[in-house]
Amino acid sequence: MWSEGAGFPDLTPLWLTIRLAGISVVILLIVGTPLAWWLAQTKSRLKVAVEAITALPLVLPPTVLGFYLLVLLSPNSMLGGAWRDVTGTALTFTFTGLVVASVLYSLPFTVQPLQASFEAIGRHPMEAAATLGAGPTDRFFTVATPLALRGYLTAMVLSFAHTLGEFGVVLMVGGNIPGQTKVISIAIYEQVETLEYAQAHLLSAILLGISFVVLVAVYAANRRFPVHAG
Amino acid sequence: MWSEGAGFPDLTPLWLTIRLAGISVVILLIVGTPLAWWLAQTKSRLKVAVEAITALPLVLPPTVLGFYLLVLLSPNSMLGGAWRDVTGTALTFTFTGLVVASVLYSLPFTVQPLQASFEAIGRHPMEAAATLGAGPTDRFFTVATPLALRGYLTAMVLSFAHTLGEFGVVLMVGGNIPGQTKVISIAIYEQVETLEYAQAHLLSAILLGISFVVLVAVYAANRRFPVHAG
Amino acid sequence: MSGLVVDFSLDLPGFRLSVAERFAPHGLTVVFGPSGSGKSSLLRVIAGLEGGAEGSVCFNGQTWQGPGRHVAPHRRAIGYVFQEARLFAHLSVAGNLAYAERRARKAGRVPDRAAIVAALGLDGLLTRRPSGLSGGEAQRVAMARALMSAPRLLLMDEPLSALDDAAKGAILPYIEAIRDGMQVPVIYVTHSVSEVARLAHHIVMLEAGQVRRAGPAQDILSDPAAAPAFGIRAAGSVLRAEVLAHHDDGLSELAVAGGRLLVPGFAAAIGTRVRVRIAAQDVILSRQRPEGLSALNLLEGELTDVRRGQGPGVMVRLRMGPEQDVLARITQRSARALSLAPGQRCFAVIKSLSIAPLDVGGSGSD
Amino acid sequence: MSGLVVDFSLDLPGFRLSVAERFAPHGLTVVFGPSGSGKSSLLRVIAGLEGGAEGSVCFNGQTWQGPGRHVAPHRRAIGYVFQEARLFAHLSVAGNLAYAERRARKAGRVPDRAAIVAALGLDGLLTRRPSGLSGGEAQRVAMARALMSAPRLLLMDEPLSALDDAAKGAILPYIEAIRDGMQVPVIYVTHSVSEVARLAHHIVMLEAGQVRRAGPAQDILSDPAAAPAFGIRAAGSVLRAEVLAHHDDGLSELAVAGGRLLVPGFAAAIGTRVRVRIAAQDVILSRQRPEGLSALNLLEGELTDVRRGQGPGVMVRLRMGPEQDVLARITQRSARALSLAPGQRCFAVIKSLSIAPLDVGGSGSD
Amino acid sequence: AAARAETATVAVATNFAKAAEQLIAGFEAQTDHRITLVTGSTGKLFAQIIEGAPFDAFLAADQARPARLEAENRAVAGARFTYAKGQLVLWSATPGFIKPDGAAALRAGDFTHLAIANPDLAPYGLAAKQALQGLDLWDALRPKLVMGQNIGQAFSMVATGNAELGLVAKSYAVSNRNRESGHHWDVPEALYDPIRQDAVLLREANVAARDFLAYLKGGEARLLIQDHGYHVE
Ligand SMILES: Nc1ncnc2c1ncn2[C@@H]1O[C@H](COP(=O)(O)OP(=O)(O)OP(=O)(O)O)[C@@H](O)[C@H]1O
Ligand SMILES: Nc1ncnc2c1ncn2[C@@H]1O[C@H](COP(=O)(O)OP(=O)(O)OP(=O)(O)O)[C@@H](O)[C@H]1O
Ligand SMILES: [Mg+2]
Ligand SMILES: [Mg+2]
Repeated sequence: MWSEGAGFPDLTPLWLTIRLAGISVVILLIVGTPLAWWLAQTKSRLKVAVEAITALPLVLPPTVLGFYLLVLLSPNSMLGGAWRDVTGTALTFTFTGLVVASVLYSLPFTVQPLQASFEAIGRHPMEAAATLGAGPTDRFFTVATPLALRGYLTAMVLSFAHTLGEFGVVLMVGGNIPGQTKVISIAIYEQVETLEYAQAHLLSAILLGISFVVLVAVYAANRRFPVHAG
Repeated sequence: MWSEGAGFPDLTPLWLTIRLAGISVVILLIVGTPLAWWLAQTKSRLKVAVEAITALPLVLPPTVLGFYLLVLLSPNSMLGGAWRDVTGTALTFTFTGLVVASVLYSLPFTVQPLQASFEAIGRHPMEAAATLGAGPTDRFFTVATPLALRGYLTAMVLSFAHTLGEFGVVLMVGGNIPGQTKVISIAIYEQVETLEYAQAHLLSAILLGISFVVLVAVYAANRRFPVHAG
Repeated sequence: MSGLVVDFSLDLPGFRLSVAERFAPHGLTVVFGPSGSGKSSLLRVIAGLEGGAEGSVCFNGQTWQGPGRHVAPHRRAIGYVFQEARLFAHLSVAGNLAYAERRARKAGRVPDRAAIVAALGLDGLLTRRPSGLSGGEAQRVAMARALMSAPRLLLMDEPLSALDDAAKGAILPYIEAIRDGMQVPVIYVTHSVSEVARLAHHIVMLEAGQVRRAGPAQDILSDPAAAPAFGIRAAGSVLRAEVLAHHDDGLSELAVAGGRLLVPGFAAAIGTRVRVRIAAQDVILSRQRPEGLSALNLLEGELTDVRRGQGPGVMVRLRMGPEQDVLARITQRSARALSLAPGQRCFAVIKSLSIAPLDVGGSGSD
Repeated sequence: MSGLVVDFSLDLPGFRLSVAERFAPHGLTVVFGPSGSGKSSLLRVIAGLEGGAEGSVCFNGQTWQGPGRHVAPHRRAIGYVFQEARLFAHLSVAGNLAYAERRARKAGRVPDRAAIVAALGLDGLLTRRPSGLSGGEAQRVAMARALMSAPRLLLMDEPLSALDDAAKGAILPYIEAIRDGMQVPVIYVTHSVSEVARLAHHIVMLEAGQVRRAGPAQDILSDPAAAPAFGIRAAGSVLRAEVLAHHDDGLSELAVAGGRLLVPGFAAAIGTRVRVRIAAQDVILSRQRPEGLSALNLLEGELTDVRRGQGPGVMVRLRMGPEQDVLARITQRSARALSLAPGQRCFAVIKSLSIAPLDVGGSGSD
Repeated sequence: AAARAETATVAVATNFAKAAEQLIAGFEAQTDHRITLVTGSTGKLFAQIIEGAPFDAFLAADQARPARLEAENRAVAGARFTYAKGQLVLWSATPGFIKPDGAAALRAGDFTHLAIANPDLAPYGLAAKQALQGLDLWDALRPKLVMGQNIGQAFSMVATGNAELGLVAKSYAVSNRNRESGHHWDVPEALYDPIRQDAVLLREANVAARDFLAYLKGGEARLLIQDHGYHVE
């Protein structure tokens, strides 16, 4: 069964995936950072509930979450309708929709490690920065962020890898449209489903290879510029 | 489409899922802790590669990973064959196989947060414990573990939730056998696919509700017994 | 309304700090008190780091904290040397200093980097990471960093505790220069009596969260009643003096009420007004003028009171002139043997070398 | 082979520590040296915390480190007070103490919890979290924790640096009791000259990673050549003495070579042999017996040498008996005025109160 | 090819994806139209169409969902037709495992797992269930059943050797790569309801889609469909 010759696979889904994962990670960091920071700082009673809600997208099977997102983002819905009115485009079956879905689905992988590492910093370095004249934004970027680098690393690796591999949500919301929403995970899935095993192995190998190289590079960089805990 | 009356759904998959997630998390902690600890301590050149490999299971689409696990764990394979010779049971289409698959798939969610929080402890508290007569195992459990509680929390929440929701791998490796390997995520998926939306909503709501309660309880406990960073 | 005026209370679990005090607008105020008395907490409130403090903090007419008002710490232009170094682990020593400098410059204040680095002996350390510093090195960097923010108010929490005397000797003149030259008020927590004696213009004594005494250093250090708080050995008096001459043999000559003093030489122009602290511990009393002693200084004054404390000592006060007293701590036995009584004329015998450079401070501005 | 014998070198980036030294098997050895000289690193090597150290460390005949051998820190039965408190953040104060106690008991060593808690004044703090402790409180807890492991060797890195004199006064007797009573050798890093003077049996002076001097405290403190390293004010001599009487007026009388000394009273049975330190700073010289002074102590001896240092002072040595010297630090001007020269008989005038209780130590065992 | 060239997106049930690829190639060779192929499970595609997916035609794996789309006016009325009839085979990856009579192999029970598609989800799963019931083996074999969510997954379970046998679509068993390996037995059609796979036109205005559906009914297409293991009407 492993013997079939395979033409070189179409790599469009790969580039699409990398774009999706890249954009998602950037948005996740932008959205997740303030949320994680708030969670790490707040003494509000809401905190526990928000923490729990942040983890909930994980609990639903991806396809099911995808189904609910499909309903939620559809132009027939309030949200999707409003989006269409404003931008003129739909959220479902578009790349934008994929990004929205990925972000929602991977949010816990960004927020949780960030929050943990923000909490680990404690208030001492931030107080020191404040007495040196650094305002909240300033010290967030110049003290909290570098000290939480390990958390950012974890967050990025988990969300990037998860976005690469995730396909249930994306399949549902994106509709598997070649060149637009057909990401590599769907492509491999499809090949396995249609018994194109050789093609599937090849694409998987490419995906794993690229991921491995990226991950090694990221970890090696982290190793070179560590923050000494003591 | 929301109108179909729904009998109260069969909850067997739910209990099965909770058992699976529970057992997986326990095994993940047992397996992930020494791995994370080693990664946090080692200066070996292998570290970067192991870190990258640990994250790789995430990159493959679950169904595809499931497919490869099916190949890997099959009684015809070396691993699955050896397992069958030793235990007399197969790894595929059994609950044991599901656990193996879940553990492999969720490993990054356990290892990464644990490693990050072990690294954040630094060597000072461990040195202090050593001078007080605590050997490596002793101080690991009495100093490193409590100081890394936040990391354990993140690891447990992410892996538990992920095991609840994950179904691509489980489906392939488990074979969807009611009462044995048919977990709730598969059940909900089935209902969505067969347009049993009302049932799907109900099961999803139950799953979300239970998860929310569990998560709130976990976070609230964490809040009550925090470790002050400073 | 210049200077720092605080009037607040702060409740921590099991501890209440309540301070209403006007700090002098310039010069250095030492906050002194036993461990756990609230010294660090006081600095934290002044810096705006204790959200729970109720009351007011005003600095140079600006309300930093008051009803419905709380100026954020980073807008207070303070320099804070924390009790622990609190260096930024992700920056080198130079990076830590630059962090402060950049923000000071943005706010229009310009620190003298070269002078600070030199005063704190950091030249060899600039490229180091905080994790590779010794305890004393880290403390020096922390102090340099606070100075690099060119603050308008300097809060220092035991900044020299991890340093040896030689390092202290190198750093103290720099702190004195700030105290005297830059018109930056300094609030300085220390347990070291010699630092109190050398640096303090003002002293605030805390005990269990309350101010027990506060006032000019001169008054408090020469008040026998306050002595036990510092440890009896810190008691002493501060005399106003004027530099008369610098001699070849390394001594400087000062005019004080009641006579002249030879002290170890120090740099100050003839005519400069300075303060000299004389530890009660170091004074020997004599009813007649003693001869043939190695001690060079002899001041004559009128004995005003003899006060018993606990233990074998008594504290004797000689008046040299208006508000110019010398305290002597001697044994009861000696007091009896010399039949000391108020109203007598007495000589205070003081070794030149016991007035070590540490105790020769600038005149301050009050 | 009892006691601690080290012979190692340790390379840190930009710093090399190289020590070959035999530490006395009992008593307290003070490690003294400027900031960054390698004191903490030395303790870390002894504790087994510096993997990079090459050489040997032996304690009481056991090889802790040697070729192919490295006994893990937790098997060395040491107590280590780190320069920073390093309390366990997840445990209360009581939990921190119990952590040490449990492991000590398992190893068959039994600490005296009540005595330690009392000596360090921790009664009110036991339920606190480390994050709610003041700097001095944390330091006391750290010290208590190290003592709770009932160590066979105690390493203390500036354990009292964050404490006021009153707290030191409460804790020092306890350290002395350990030093003298429990036969636990103590290696003690400090910058405080008064701690050196009070506690040290032995002194190891480090400079830039090298031992510059090492030996009995008595020799080093009375050696004029060593004085500058401590700061000139620490120079002094240690006399062997015997308690003769305790007087009603709070003074104790001691017999020393060259006469008798009245010192502030302290508790010790008549006949006990003690050591008394006399700071060179506190001694006035006189060619003839002076009269009518408040100072009660007059020791007569033979002037053996006059030694110029830098600055305006000279160090004069009076020999009272074999190996019993008194050092006096006076000005050159006085030395000239008194025409001091070796061979003369001289009187040392010493105020009783300048021999403060701090400087009256136990006799030690050497 | 007088008609104006257009593009259409056609959603196809996964089991028919291979055949659809070749059909599209054939179609595109004859016209200037361009067809984009989207595959997925029938249930998923249905939900997406309900939520406004930009599909112009839908080739389902069953009849129910196209009918429902038609009933809900989401599909062009009257354009629905059966483009293929699936066939069920018993298949094993091990040559010779299935004796000439597959029913006998099933009865012998000389295997630990029999893979089928989920009867609740996949038409082939339902057919497999009916066939087993027809053979009176359903209850006996239930403990040995493992289920994929669709026929592809069921097939994978057999292909990887985890299940010795599977009741799968003939289209899978006869696909190019499986002709030589494995061995299959055609389940008698009497044992299960016909697996009619219906196609519907979703957007009347799309000429390309309409033409493609018309092409499916043509002789060339029918041959190709048959070649993939389906019957045609
Ligand atoms: N990890 C390291 N990397 C580089 N240099 C180091 C490292 N650790 C210590 N040093 C250097 O080694 C020297 C000795 O340090 P050590 O901590 O032993 O000094 P110390 O005598 O205890 O000083 P202090 O009194 O200031 O605590 C210092 O110059 C310090 O900067
Ligand atoms: N977060 C807290 N929770 C409970 N008590 C606290 C907290 N922070 C400080 N305290 C207590 O408040 C008191 C004052 O603390 P503070 O740090 O101001 O003392 P300090 O005078 O600086 O002492 P030290 O000289 O030992 O540093 C101490 O008794 C301390 O235990
Ligand atoms: Mg403090
Ligand atoms: Mg040190």
